Amino acid sequence: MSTITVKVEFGGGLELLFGNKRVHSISLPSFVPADNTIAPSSPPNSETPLLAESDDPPLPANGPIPDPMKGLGEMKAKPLDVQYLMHYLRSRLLTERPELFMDGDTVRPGVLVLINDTDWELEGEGTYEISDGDEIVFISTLHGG
Amino acid sequence: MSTITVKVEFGGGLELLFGNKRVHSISLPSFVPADNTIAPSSPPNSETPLLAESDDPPLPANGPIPDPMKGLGEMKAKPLDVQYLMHYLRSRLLTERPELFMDGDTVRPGVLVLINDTDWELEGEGTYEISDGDEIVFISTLHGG
Amino acid sequence: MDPGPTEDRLLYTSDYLRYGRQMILDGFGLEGQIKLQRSSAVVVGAGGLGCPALQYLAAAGVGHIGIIDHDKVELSNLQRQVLHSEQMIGKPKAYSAAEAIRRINSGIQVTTLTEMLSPSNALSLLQPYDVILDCTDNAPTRYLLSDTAVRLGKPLVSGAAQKYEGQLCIYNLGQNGPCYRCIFPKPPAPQAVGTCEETGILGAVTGIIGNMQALEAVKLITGLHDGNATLLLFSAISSPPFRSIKLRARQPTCPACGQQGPKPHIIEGTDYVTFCGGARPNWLEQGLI
Amino acid sequence: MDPGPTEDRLLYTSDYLRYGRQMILDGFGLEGQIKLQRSSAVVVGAGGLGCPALQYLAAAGVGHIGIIDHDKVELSNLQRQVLHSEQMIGKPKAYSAAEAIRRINSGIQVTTLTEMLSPSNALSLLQPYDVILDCTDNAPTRYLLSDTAVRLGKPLVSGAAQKYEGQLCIYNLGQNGPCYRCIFPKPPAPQAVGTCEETGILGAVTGIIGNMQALEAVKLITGLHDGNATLLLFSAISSPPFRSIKLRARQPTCPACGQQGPKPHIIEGTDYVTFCGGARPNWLEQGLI
Ligand SMILES: [Zn+2]
Ligand SMILES: [Zn+2]
Repeated sequence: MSTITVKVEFGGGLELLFGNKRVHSISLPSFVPADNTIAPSSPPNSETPLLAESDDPPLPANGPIPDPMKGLGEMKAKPLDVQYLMHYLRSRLLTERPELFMDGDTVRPGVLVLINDTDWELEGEGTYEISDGDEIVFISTLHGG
Repeated sequence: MSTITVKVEFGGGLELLFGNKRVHSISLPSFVPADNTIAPSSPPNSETPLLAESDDPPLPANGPIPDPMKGLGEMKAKPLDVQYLMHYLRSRLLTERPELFMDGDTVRPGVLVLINDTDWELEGEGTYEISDGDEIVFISTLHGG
Repeated sequence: MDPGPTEDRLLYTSDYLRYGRQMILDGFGLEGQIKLQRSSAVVVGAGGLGCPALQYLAAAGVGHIGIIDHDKVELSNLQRQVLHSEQMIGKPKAYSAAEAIRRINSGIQVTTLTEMLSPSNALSLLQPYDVILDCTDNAPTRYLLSDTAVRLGKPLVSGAAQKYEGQLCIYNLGQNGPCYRCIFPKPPAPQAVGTCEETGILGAVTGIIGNMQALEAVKLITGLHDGNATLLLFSAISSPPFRSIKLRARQPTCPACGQQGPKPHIIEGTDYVTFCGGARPNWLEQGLI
Repeated sequence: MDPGPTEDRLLYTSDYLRYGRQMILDGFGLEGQIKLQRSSAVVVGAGGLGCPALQYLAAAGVGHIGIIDHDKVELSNLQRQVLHSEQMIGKPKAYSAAEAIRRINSGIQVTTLTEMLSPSNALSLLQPYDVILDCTDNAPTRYLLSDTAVRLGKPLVSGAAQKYEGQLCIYNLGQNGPCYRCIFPKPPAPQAVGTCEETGILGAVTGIIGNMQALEAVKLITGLHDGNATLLLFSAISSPPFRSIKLRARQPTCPACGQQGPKPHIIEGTDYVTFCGGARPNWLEQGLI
């Protein structure tokens, strides 16, 4: 099971929800549960690779190539996408007021998602499949002047 | 013989020496003469790949792998570097006042070279070996206010 | 004494001297200066963003400048609102700003409006201008300005700043540029939105964004703009400080600018404060409801 | 009437009101405001870059601001030098700029100098200030300022603008930041150098760079700067408009800041105009030789 590392940046005040840290480097497995279930981990809010550590049974020394979703039950898998990333950020990195980050399955109104400096609407929004080295920015629109 | 494509940008007034065009895409062979000889081409100032078109004799259908420098005489070859690029730009793209671009074997005083948004001094200056997709900027320092 | 307009019947001899430094630029020229002189721009909000924007619009020679602001100058403004002065505390910002830019350039026409922009007056107040600059400080007015710019078919040069950060975008640009609602169809909840008063603002951040707004307006008027709608993000304490974002095109489903045309009465029929989640204490204070 | 300094013995009650918007920022606070109040900055050149820089330094509350300029206000300046006004044409720029920023903030000390900066006075004129802003318009003065900043051990916030482009860099930053000579050891030939007069300048470009200079100075003073020397390139008509460049470290071989220390008498012994290739007609006019 391979790992994808993505640079995540928060701006426009959203960084306050994530420990007042703007830039995060996140490692996630390349295949994840299709229903965006986030496996529990300890310690919470860690930025170490997820790799389904706590749930994976030991692999047999010989045998078929293990299912990347093994240990995640009967769920369907999907390639790592922005929607999963959002759920992961909310479950693992967010430190306060989750309603200011997400609203249902997407970002709350007033937040723009940028994928490699492009509006996510041009990249398929939540369905965008993340590649290693991608840079995803979550930015809140500003109103002040 | 493979080809390397490099994005070249001019700024700070240097673009005036290159047809008032700021951004150029240049294709060059991955191995070039060590003495920076620029093979003649027609038409001059073209931005098409150099590939030693006019000088290369036809290759034998069977035989040893051709020397990438074949047709360039007894000269030594080197990987494409920034110094060769500068000579190439001066010979092929520059349209006026070459003394405002180069001074001997390097850029004239007051010009800064940037390799992928880094001062070329940190990258080996002229000896930096160019990779496909690199972005090289030649910028003149400004004095106005 | 200036002998009056020269044979081009547009510029005075003194104008060649005043604007010469920009008229000799490639792609600008006499033509660009005449375009500026014949053009008009309205700056909504004479605060942190509006002040620098107004300075550079006036200095560049935009022929007619409108200033809309119903606030009065306060001491807490002077940390960033550089057209106002201690002597002007208590005076309407629109007058203070107008006086300041007339000192820079007496050759331009300046119109001041101290009315509060509202759904009932926005169309008529903004209609006379070629370019609209959003230098306001609250979400309801930003939606109102966007809807109005769409209805009037004018570009909206929008700036925003808060804390150490700034954002700049031209909405409703050309045939395909998105409007504010295309990007943000639903307004954020009021508790998600901070104001400069609550969250703070570094003065130079508003200066840089407001200055960029004037620059974009000058580029639009003179034809120097490339026509692409991009979002510029600025963070004064990040490295690199600037980031340019490629934005979506106009959204066919947008209620303001989509293919079906604007919803009937979208402006007159919208209570923008309610749309943005209802009154906030500071909006009350500012008289926005 | 203001009752006077509060128990911190530094700020007046009115200062909390005036600077409150920046004092509530993370990483700024009362401490940042006191640092600003106790600090001093000198702006060399009250022109296109100096005007916006001075505005935001004054508005932010830098306690002592020096303005050095030996020029007089001309009509051709008003297209971009936004502190000057038509009424000030013919007056020294340093006085005009000082009067303008005193209107914004009467609580700061402003010192004006109409002497021409030269190798014989640069050290003594610049010594009293914590930060030096290079807002000048010619190569010889840029080298002189760099050598002086190195000798005095002060950061030099350098801006430059021409046509549609601008550049910003802090030289001599901290222990390892390069000086201007580290980057450009040899000056360009005079014919390779244009001036705003000859090549033109768009006003908002100087505004953006000058504004950034004030911002960098405020960051240096308050400790918000990350300490890395980067070069910011700006082009008003390129996309993206900003580019941040990682610069070389201080050069051991640099005659000004290298390991052997500055060459003896590098400042007093250099004829900077000759060093930069001799007189140009416009330097003659400007009295630089
Ligand atoms: Zn729309
Ligand atoms: Zn040095």
